Amino acid sequence: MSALASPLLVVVLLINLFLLGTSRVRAAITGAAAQGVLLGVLALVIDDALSGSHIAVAAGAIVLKGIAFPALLARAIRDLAVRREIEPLIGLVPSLLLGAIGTAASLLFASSLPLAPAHEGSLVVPGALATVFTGFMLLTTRRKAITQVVGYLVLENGLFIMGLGLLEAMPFLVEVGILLDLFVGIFVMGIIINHMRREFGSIDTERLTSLRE
Amino acid sequence: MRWLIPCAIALTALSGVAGLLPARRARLGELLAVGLVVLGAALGLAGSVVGFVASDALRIDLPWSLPGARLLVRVDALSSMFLAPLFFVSAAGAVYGLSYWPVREHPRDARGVRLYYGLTVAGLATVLCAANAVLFLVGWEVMALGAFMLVGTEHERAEVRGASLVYLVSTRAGTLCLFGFFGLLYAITGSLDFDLGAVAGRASATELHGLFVLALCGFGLKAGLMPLHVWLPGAHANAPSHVSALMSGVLLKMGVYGLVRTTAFFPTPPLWWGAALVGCGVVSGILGVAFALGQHDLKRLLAYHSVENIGIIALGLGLALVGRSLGAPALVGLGLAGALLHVWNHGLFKALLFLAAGAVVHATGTREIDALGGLGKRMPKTALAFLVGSVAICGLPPLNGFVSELLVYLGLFEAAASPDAPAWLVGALGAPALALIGALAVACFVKVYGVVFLGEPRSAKVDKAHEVDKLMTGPMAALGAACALIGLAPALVMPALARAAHTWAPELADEVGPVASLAWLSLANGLLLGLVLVAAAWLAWRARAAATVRDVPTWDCGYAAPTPRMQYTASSFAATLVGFFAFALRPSRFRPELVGPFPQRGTLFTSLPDVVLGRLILPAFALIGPLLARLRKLTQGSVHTYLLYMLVAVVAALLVWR
Amino acid sequence: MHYLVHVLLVLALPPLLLGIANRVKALFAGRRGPPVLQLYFDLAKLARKSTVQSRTTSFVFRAGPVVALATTACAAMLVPLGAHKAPLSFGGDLVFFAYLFALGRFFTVAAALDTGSAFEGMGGAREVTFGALAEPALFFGLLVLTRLGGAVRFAVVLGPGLADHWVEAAPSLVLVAVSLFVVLLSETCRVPFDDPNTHLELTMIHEVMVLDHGGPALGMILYGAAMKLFVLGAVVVGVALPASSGNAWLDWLLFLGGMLGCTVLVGVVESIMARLKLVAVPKLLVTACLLSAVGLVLLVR
Amino acid sequence: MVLAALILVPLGLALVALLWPVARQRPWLLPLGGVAHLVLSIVAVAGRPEQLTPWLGLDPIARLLLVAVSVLFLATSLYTPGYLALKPGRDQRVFTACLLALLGMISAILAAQHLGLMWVALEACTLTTAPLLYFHRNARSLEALWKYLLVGSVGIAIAFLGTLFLAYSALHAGLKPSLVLSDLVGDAPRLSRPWLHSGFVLLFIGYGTKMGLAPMHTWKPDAYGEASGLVGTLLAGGVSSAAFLAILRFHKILVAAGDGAFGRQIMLVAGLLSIAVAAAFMARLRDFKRLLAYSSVEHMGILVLGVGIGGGATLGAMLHLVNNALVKGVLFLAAGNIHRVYGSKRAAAPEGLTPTPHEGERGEAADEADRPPPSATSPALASSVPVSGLLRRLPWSGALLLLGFLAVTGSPPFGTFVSELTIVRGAFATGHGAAGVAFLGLLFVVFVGMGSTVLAMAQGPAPSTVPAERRDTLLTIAPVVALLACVLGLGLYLPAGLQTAFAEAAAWLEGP
Repeated sequence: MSALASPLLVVVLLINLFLLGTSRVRAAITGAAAQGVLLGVLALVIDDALSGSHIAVAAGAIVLKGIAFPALLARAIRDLAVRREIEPLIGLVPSLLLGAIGTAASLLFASSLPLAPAHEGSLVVPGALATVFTGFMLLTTRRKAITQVVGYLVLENGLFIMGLGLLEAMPFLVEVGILLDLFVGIFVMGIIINHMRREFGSIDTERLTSLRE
Repeated sequence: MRWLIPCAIALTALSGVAGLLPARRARLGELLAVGLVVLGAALGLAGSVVGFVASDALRIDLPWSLPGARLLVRVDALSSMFLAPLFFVSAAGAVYGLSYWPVREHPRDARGVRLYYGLTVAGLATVLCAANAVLFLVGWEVMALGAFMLVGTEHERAEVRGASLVYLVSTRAGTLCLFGFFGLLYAITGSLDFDLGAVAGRASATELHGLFVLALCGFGLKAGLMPLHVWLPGAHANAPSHVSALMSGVLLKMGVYGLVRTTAFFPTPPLWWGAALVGCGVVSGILGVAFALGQHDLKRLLAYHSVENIGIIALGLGLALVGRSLGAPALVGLGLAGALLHVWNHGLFKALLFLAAGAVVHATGTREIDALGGLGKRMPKTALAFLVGSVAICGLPPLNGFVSELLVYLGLFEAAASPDAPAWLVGALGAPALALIGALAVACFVKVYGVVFLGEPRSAKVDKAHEVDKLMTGPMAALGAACALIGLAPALVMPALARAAHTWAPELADEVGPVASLAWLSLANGLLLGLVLVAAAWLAWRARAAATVRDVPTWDCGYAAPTPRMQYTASSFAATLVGFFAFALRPSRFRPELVGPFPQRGTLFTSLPDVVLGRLILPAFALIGPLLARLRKLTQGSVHTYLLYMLVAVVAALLVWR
Repeated sequence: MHYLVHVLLVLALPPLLLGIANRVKALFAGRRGPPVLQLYFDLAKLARKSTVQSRTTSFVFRAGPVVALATTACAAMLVPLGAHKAPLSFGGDLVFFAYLFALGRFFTVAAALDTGSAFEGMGGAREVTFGALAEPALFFGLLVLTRLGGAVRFAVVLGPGLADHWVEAAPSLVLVAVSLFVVLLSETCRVPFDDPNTHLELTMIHEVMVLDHGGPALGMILYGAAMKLFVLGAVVVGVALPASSGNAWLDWLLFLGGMLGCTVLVGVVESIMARLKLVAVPKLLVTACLLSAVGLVLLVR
Repeated sequence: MVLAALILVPLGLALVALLWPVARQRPWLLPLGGVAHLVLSIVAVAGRPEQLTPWLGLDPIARLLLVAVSVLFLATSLYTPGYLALKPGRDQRVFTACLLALLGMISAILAAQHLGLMWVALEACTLTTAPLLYFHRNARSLEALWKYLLVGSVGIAIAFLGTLFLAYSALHAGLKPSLVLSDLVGDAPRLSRPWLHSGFVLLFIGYGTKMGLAPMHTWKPDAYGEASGLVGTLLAGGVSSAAFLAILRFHKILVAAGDGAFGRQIMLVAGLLSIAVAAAFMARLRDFKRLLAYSSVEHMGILVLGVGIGGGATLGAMLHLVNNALVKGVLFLAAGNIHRVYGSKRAAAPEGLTPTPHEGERGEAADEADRPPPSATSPALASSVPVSGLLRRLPWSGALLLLGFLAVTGSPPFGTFVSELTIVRGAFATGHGAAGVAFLGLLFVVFVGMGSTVLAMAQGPAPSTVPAERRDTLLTIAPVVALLACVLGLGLYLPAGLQTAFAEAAAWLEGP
C-alpha cells in the first residue's frame, strides 16, 4: 500500500461531498470525471508492485470513467440545454448533511470489519463504502435523469475502489467484462435519456410516474 | 379384481372425452359419455361391495416418483361406505343429465358439463380410495376443480360468477388447511401414507390441537359445517341440478369422509374434539334448517338443508369421538353407524330432491318458490318423488332418514344416561336439538311441498308445465326406491355399517347398534303402512258409497272469488319461525310505504341472505381490500422511492444480520 | 289376550274421553252439556255423509286424514296402557313414537295447503311452528325418563322400575309429568293452545286446517284427534301413575281411572283457563321445555 | 466445449439475426436457436462434462435449470414467429437478436463457476433485455425501461460489492483471493466471518433485486406490465431463476463454511416478506400483467422461503424452481394473447366477493379498485374494453390462463402442488411451524387476489366490441399447451433421471 493512496482517497471523499452539494449538472459531471481520473491514478499506486493488470485497469478507468462517460453525458446535456439541477428532492443542505453522516457511518461500519493486514489503517474500504453511499444518495435525491446517471457512475466508482484492493482476485477477462458492462450500461442509459427527451420533452424523472398501482 | 375401482375411476374420468364428438354426432357422444359413467359406476359399485367383504383384494401399492407419494389404493369398508352412494348417485345424475342438460339445448356448455362431471366423479372416487396424502390431495383437487367448472357452467350470469368465485376461494381455503394438516402429520409420523398406526402417542398436545383444527377447517369447509358453509348455498343453487345432486349428495360427504378417515388415526382422541364436533353439528343443524325455512329459492333451500344434514352427521361423528375418548363403545358404535348411515341416506334423498327440483326448474324455468304452485297435478311423478324425498329428509318413518336419525338418537340417549358429565351434556344437548331440527325440517318441507306442488299455480308459465321425460323420472324412481328400501328394511344395511364402524374403531364388537330393534322397526313400519292402507281403503270405500262432489272451489270461509295470489306464500308460512331465529338469521324486509286513503300498489319483499357470508366475510373482505389498496401508495411510480427502498433494505439488513 | 284388550281400548275409548272432557267443561259452566257419547253419534253420522272437495285438491288432501289417523293408531300400539305391556316394543320406540306424530303433522298440514286457501295455510303454519317447539320439550322429558330407566323403550321407562324412581327422583318426575301434560295439551290442540270449540278462523290452529274436509274424512280427523288425546294421555298417566296392583284386570281398572283423571284434568284446565294469545303460545312451550330440562339437571346434579 | 457452445451458439445466432436480410424469415432463427440449445443442454446434462476450465461447469441446480430454461425458451421461440407476424412494422431485427443474446447470457450465468463471470453475465442480461422491453416504443415502456435499468443496475452493483466482500473475506483470512466457486467452497471454513456475512447480505439484496424479492421488486410490475408476454416469460422464468441460482451459489459457500443457518434465516424472512408483499399488492389488482408480475414476486419468495426453511423444503424449492419457470411461460404467453386480442390489460370487475346492498350494509363502501387507474386514461387504452368472457371469446387462451392460474397457485395435480406441499411439510418437520402456517395463509390471500381477477377475465359474457378477426392461432397456442403439459406431467410423474437430479440439487445445496 503506497503512502499516496490515502491522500488520494481523501480527495475522492471530498469530491463526493462536492457532488452532493452542487446544484449544477455540468459541475457534477466534471466532478465525476475528476473522480474517475483519480481512481485511475489510485490503481497505479494502490499496490507496491506494479503489474500489467494494474496499468490496464488504470488506463481503462481513466479513459472510460475520466473521459468517455463524462463526454457522453456532457454531450447529452448540451443537446438538452440542461444547466441546473432544480432543487433536489430533499434540498442541497440536507443531502450534504446526509452525505456527511453516511461517510461517518461508512467509516464506523468499515472499522467494525476486520481488515487484511495490507489495508490496516488505509481508507480503501471506508472510502469505497462512502462513495457507494454517495452514489446512492445522488440516485435517490436527484430529479434529472442525467444526474441519476452521474450517481450511478459514482456508485460504480465506489465499487472500483473496493475492487482495487482485490485486483488479483479478478481475472483480467472478468475485469474487462465489468468495464464493458459498465460502458454499455451508461451508453444505454444515455440512449434512454435521449428517447426520454423526445418522448416527454424533458428528462425530469418526476414525470415518469404513470406506472403505478 | 384389484383394478376394479381404478378402472371405474378411469372410465368416469375419460367419459367426458367421448362426449367431445363433433356437433353432428353430439347425441351419440352424449350417450357414449353417459354410458361410460354408468359402466364405471357399475364397476365401482361392484368394487365397493368387494371392499366390504374382502378389502385386501383391492389393495394396490405401487411406487410413485413424486416426493412423499405412493400409489397406495385401499378400499376398506369405510371407503366402500362412501363409494357406494357415490357411484349410485353419479350414475343416476348422469342419466338424468342426458335429458336435463343435452347438447341440443345447451350447445355451448353441455360437452363441458359432461367432461367435468366425469372428472369430478373420478376425483371423488380417488379421494375415497387413496391411502396416501399426495394421491388424496390430487383426487381432492380434481374433484373440487371439476365441481368448480360445473358450478360456473352458466357463467354469463353475474350470480353464477359470484357463486363460483366464492366456491373456488372456499375450496382453496380448505385445501390449504389440508396441506397444513398433512404437513403436520408428516412432521409427526414421517410419512404421508394413511397406514399410520397410532399417531396420538407420538404427537404433542399442541400438535394434536393443530391437527384437529386444521382437519376441522379443511374438511369442514368441504362438508359445509356452519359457519364454514358460506360457499354452499350459492354453488348448489347455481349449478345444473344433476350437478347439485352430485355435490350435495356426495361431494359434501368428502368432508365427512376426511374427518372420519383422519380421526381414525387417533384411538383416544382428546375429549374436546368430539365435543367441538357435536357443537358444530348442533349449530349447523339448527341454523341450517332455520336458514332453509326463510329461503325463496328452491335450490338454495335444499342447499341449506344439506348444511342441516351435515350437522346431523357431525353430531353422530362427534358422539362417536366422545365415546372413543371416554372408552364407551356403545356411543362409538351408535354415533358412527348413525353418521355413516345418514351419509347414505342424505346422499339418496338429497339427490332425489335436487333431481326433482331440477325437473321443476326444467319445466317452469324458475327456482322462485313463491312463483310456483299446483305442480302436483301437472307433474305427478316429480311431485311424488319430491314427496318421498321430503318425508325422508325430515327423518320421518317409514323412510330411510328415520333409521339413521334413530341410531343417532339412541347414541345420544345412551350418552345422556352416562355418568360422565361431558357425555351426558352431549346427550342432553344433542337429543332435543335433533328433535328441534327434525320438527323444523318438517315445517320447511311441508312449506316447500305445499307451496310448489299443491294449491294453484301462481304464474302462467307454471300453469303450462308438463311432466319431464323418463330419463329424468327414472333416476328419481331409483333413488326413491332406495330410500324406501333402507327405510323399510334397515337390517339389510347393518352388516355394512358394522364393518365400516369396525374399520374405524377396531375395538368395537362386530355388531354395532341394535340390529334386533331394527327388525322390529321394520315391523312397526309395516304396521304403519298397513294402517295407512286400511284407513285409505275405508275412506275410498266410503267415498264410493256416498256421492263426492269435486267440481267446486275451495270453501275459503265463503269467499266467492279466491285467486291463486291469495294463497299462503312460502314467506308467510315461515315468517313466525324465521322470526324466532331472527337473532341469528337477520332477515331483511322491504316493506312498501302505504300512505293516504288510496295507497300505491306495493310489494312486501323479504330476503334472508347468508349471515356468515353477508355480514362477516364479505364485509371483512370489503374492509381488508381497501386497507391493502392503501399499501399501494408505497409504489407510486417514483424511481427515487424504489431506490430508497433498496438503500433501506441494505442498511437494515446489514444492521440486523452481520 | 291383554294385547286384544289394548287394541280394543285404543279403538273404542277415545271418543268417550272427549265426551267426558266436554261434560267437565259443561259442569264448570253450569250447563248440562251434550251426552258423553256425543262423539260416537257424530262419527257415525259423518261416516255416512257425502263429501264436497275443492277442485284444487289432489290425493294429498285425502291422504291427510288417512295418515294422521294411521300414525296415531300406530303410536297407540307402542304405548303401554298402565302396567300392561304394549303389543309392539323395541329399542328406540320412544323416538319412533314421537316421529309418528311428526309424520301425521306433515300430512295434515300438506292436506291443508292442498286447498290453496289462505286460511288453511295460516293454520298449517301455526301447526308446524308450535309443533317445532313442542318437540324439544317432549325429548327433554324422554331424556329424563330414559336416564332413569336406562333404555330407550316404553317398556322400560314406563315399566315397573318407574315406581321406585318416584321415590328417589320425585322432583324430576313431577316436572316431567307437568311438561308432558303441557305437550299433550299442545299436541291435541286443547286450551290454552287452541280452542276446539271456536270457529273463528283467524285464531284457530287445528280447526282451521281442516275447514275443507267433510264427511268420512272429517270423521277420521275427529276420531284421530280423540285417539291422539288417548295415546298421549296414556303416556302422561304412565309417568304420573306407575302403580301396579299385581292383578292384571285390576291394573286395567287402575289405568282407566288414571285416564279418567287425566281427561278431567284436561277439562278442568280448559274450563279455568282462557286461550292464550298466539304470540304467548311459544312462551308456554319453551316453559315446558325448561321444566323438563330442569328435571334433567336435577337428576344428574 | 459443450458449455461454451451453449453460450456461443445463441450469441452467434444473434449476430446472424442482426445481419439476416429477410424480415419474414428472421424470427425462425429463434426456434433454430431453441432447438440447438435444447440439444446442447441435453448433451451437457447427460454427458456430465468435465469441468474444462475452472470458470465453466454445471452444478446440479444449474443442470436442472438449464434444461428448464431451454424448454421454456424453445416454447417461447415457437410462439415468437406467430407473435411477430401479428406485429408488423416493429423492429424485429434487434428484438430477435436480443432474445437470442439473452438466451446466451442466461446460459452463461448457469454455466459460470467464476462469480465475477457470473456477475458480468447477469449484468449483460439486464442490458440485453433493454431493447426487448422497449419493443413497443411508447412512453410507458420507456418509463418501465428506465426503472428496470436503474433499479436493476444498482442492484447488480450492490451484488458486485457483495462479491468483492466475499473475495475480501478470503484475503483477510490470508488466502489467495479467488472468485472461483470451488475454491471458495473448499476454503469456506476459513473465510473471515464478518466479511462473509456482510458480503452475503449484500449479494442477497443485489441478486435479490434481479430476482424481484420485496422490497427490491418494484421494477417488476412496471417491466412485466409493459413487456410483451414472451419477454415476460423469459424474464420471470429465466432471468429470475438464474438470479436465484446466483444466490444459491453464495448460500452454498455459507453452508460449506458451516454457516448455513445464517443464510437460511435471511432467506426465511425475505421469502415470507416477498410473499406477503405480493399477496397484499395482488388484492383487487385488475391489471392482469402486473398481477402476473406480483405472482412472480410471490414465487421468488416461495423459492427463497423453501431454501430458508431447509431440510426437506429444499427439495421442494428445487422442484418449485423448475415448475415455476415453466408455469410462468404458460401464464405470460396466454396473457400476451389476451392482451393482443382485447387490447386491454384490465380485467372486468369480479363478482361475488364484494357485498351487494342486499347482503350487507357496506354495499356502498368505496371500492378503490373500481376507480380507473392512471393507465386507463392513456389514449391507447382508453377505448379498450375490460377483459371478460375469455372462455367464450378466446376459449384456448382463456382455458390456458385459467389452468395456468390453477397451476401457479399450487393446485394438485400440477407440479407446483408437489413442490409447495413439500415445502409445507418441510416447514413443519423442521420446526418452522409458524412459518408454515404463515406461508399457507399468504397463499390463500394470493389465491383470493389472483383468483378474483382471473375468474372475472375467464367468465362472463363475451364482449361484442372485440374485433372478430383477432383470435387464437396454432402458433400462439400450441407452445403454451406444451408448457402446461410439462407442468402437469411434473405433478404426476417424475422420471427416474429427474428424480435423482432434484435430489442431487437439494443435496448439493444442503450438503458439505
